[in-house]
Amino acid sequence: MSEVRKPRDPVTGHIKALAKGFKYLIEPNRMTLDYPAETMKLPPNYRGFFTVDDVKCIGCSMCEMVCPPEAITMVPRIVGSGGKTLPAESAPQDQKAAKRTKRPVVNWGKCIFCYFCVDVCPVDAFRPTGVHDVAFYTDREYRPTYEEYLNPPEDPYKSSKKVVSKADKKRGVSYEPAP
Amino acid sequence: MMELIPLIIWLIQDLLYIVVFPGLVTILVLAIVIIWLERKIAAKVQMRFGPLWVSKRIGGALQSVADLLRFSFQEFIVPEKSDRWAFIVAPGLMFAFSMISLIFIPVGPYYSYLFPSYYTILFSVGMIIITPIFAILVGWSSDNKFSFIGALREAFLLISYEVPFLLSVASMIVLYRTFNYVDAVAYQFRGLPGLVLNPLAALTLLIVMIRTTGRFPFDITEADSELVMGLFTEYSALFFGIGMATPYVELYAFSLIFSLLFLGGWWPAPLYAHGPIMGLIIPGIVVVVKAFIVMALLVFLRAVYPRYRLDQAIRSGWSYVLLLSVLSVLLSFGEVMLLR
Amino acid sequence: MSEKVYNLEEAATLSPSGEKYIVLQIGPSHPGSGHMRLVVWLDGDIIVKVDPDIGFVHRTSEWLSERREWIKAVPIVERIMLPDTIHANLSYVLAVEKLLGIEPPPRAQYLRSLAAEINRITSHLYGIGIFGIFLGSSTVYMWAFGDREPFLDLMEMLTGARITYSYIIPGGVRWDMPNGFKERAETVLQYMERRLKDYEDIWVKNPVVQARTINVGVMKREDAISLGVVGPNLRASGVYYDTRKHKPYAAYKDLDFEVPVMKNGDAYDRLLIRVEEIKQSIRMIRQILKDIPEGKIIADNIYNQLNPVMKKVYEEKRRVMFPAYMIHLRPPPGEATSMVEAGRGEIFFYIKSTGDKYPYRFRWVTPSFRNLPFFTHVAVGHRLADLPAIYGSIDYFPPEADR
Amino acid sequence: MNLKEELSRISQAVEIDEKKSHYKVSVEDPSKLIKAAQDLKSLGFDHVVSVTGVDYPDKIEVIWHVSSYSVEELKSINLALSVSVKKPEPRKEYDPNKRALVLKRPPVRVPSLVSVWPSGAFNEREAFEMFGIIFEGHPDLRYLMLPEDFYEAWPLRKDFQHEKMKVFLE
Repeated sequence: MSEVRKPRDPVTGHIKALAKGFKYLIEPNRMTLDYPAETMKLPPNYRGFFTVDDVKCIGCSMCEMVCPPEAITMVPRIVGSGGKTLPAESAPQDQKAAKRTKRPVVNWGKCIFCYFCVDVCPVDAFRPTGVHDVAFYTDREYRPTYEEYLNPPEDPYKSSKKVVSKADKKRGVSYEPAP
Repeated sequence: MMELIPLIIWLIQDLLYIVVFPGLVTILVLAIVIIWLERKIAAKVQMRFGPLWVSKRIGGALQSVADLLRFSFQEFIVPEKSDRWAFIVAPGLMFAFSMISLIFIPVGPYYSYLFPSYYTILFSVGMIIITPIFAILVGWSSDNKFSFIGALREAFLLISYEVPFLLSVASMIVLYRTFNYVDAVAYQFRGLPGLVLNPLAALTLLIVMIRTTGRFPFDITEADSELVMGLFTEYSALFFGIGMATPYVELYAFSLIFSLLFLGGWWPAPLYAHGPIMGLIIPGIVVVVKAFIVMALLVFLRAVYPRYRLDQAIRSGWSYVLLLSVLSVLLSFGEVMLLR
Repeated sequence: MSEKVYNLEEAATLSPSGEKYIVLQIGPSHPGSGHMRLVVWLDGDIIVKVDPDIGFVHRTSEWLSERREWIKAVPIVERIMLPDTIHANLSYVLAVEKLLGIEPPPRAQYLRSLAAEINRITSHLYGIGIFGIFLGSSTVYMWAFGDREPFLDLMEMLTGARITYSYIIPGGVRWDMPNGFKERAETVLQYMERRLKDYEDIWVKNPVVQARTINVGVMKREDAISLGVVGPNLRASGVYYDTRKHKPYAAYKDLDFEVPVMKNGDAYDRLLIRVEEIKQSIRMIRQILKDIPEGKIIADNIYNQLNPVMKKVYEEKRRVMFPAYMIHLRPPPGEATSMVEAGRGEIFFYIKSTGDKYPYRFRWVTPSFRNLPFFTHVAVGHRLADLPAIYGSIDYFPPEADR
Repeated sequence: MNLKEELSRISQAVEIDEKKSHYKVSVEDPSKLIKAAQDLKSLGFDHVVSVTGVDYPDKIEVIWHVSSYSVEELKSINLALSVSVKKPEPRKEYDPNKRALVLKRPPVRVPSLVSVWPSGAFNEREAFEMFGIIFEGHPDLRYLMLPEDFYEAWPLRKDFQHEKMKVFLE
């Protein structure tokens, strides 16, 4: 390893360093995204916000059990027509006729996007939404109700130019318009 | 009435002299531009955009203005245990003296009637040398250990780089046989520029410039990974802004001196001319452009270098740089003997 | 080093108020400290004593993990070592696998090594970048952080996340290599090889860097052994020890790689060794991409527990879903240790199970914690300006040390 | 070198499971600990990886995990040196700050091995604050990570009550 350590003589060293800096000054290798003006279109497997398929879900509470930060709570629901669920409060007068079930709700303030819940679901009912960079402004927004959770937060940069990243031999990462 | 006209012209010219070249407006614009340029150059080398969103069409050039506005609306906090008056006055004095030095640096053949002097080189150099003393005062008055260490470092560096600075200027004084910038430029008009005549002195002055204005790799007094913000750790608001701007004013002054002493002054504009246009504006533009190139070169170093350690800087100040400056004086003497 | 050498015994007796010395509190909110405090006693410009005061980001990961199901510790340990999450994850899972007696299939082993080596490159780049900004070079800082980007993109492609991957689970890995990964990885590796030459010119062989780092913060071989430092810092001092070689795990038995060792043990060697390890990691990633065997990515006894829906997902998307077994892991009573060579050094796990649904004792030691003697022993006698050079060169990451 | 033989000379209780790379030497008597450590060091185990306690209902087990950088054969081995000490009975004491009787859980005492292995210094400080193990002979036994209000809380013991933490948990 001694050949790696061999010091370069100062004059060559200074000249080479300055030349390299100058090379990048005239031939910049820009890597950053012009962020809010251009945003990334997330790949399909990206672990961003996710929602649950109301019909597929069987209310087994596995996701609640596996959630490491304990962000998921199961809310009581009753099964309505076509497999869709209704709030438990809207149960008909005849309590026994209502088929009770449970549905998961994620507290976004606690969620760490590990996707354990997505993977533990025996019916594969969770699906990612392809949204990641959302800012919440109130504490209330972190804790959606089940109806809100079914429609997860929208992409705040919908209008900006969507790009995907691509590996580039010269620049490392380059961005091209999303298909 | 008619005899007042020349007086009015002189007044206009003096006003131009103070306000435009090399004066207040230019330094304000240049400071804004050079800070922007510094950030942009660094951003180019570092594979990013740099300041952009403040004024997107012109590449974020108004970012520095926005920063200035932000500084001016911040709260100014005087630490309880600081030396109150010194704390408030010192940054102002530091800024003022670096500005005063500009008055003695003519950028054209025009002699100001307010500051006519045969000894402009000496005056400008003297004023520039005073500024670090107020920097030490800034560090001392803050009652902060980091500022204090920054002040000590400033003092050490001040002493070790003053001598090479004075010697390199002295070598040019010897060479040009004048204490006056205009005559020095005239000398270069007759022959070669000072850069060719005495490259050693030019190199010394460049190094001293980097050191005095705190450019990399001599960014030692405000080494942020050791001393937070160095001298200006306790400052806030506009006073912090002044602290940030002073090195750029000094950089401008140094670059003007450099372009007058080494880069042929206002060549290729005519050497002697009269009137505000030919006598002040055109040569002024030429000199400022040359100075700007020097400044751009120095701010480019930020993108290449980390910083030296204090003892390394002092050691090279007392060895290599001092040797270079002594050699430059000898070279000047030699050339003077030879040319005679 | 100054001529006046202070020994530690003398330094330890100094009064904390320090009448004779300047006592600097570097941190916890200081650009050159990170989330910790270094109490530094200065005699003039010379450091007499350094007392690292850590724990500002102590996140009680041991306490939390002892009160949760086994699988839930995977994201917890990751959050402690953010630049280096795969290794924390891997190390914990290895210990659990030893307790459970599961052996992952070869393809999963290779994928683990692949993720670990990509993560090692990003971790070293992180270290080089922080070293850069500590010495004042914002260019290297930006470059290194920018050049992590292609690798993070690779990991994003593999795992769907950029930093906290949660990629490795007991029995295998969660996602298989997607289509187009090999081509993209090869492009990125070629880019990185070219960039390393740029780093050489502007940073490694820059005369200012050499002046700042050569013979600064020398950790002698004997000291490195007795103080128990780890990772690249240990190898820079001339000790040939790498967990990947000596306690092989994942696919490292099959991979052909060298362990770079330097002998001087100064800050410059510690910088060089990181550059060399990036080169070795590039070499290993090439081998893995070439030799990776086909097959399952999860152990059979876990695969057999998947229900038909999950098996269908596994066949279609090559994604492993968790059987209910994963929630209720109950390793048989016993204790297990595991060691993994992370970017900054060796992670150590000691886990004791009593057959319960929670770990009985969950103990782990991170490399940064074991590199603390650099502050107390090496920095003494240097100048104040050398402290960032030493700090940066050991690639110390405070949250990792605090756990 | 036959490791098993060498180790059994140090202590009677040696567990070795090479397949799981599990090596453990248990010392019965804390007073024999330093001798055992010195013997291990002369074998080539030259640095401490981790020092930790394990809290059992009646005792605390203190484990030093040691390994070797200098001996090639031992580099693959991670050896645990353990000693168990009985916990003193917790007793109620009057706390003037809380103006109430509080349960005091007295610390246990074991000899420090910093004199043998300097690399354990920070680890022993951590074990001290987390488990209440006083390492006798440690040159600088102070709290390392925990703030002052955790004084004598010994948070990693199983009987640790976390009244203060409830706020943070939910």
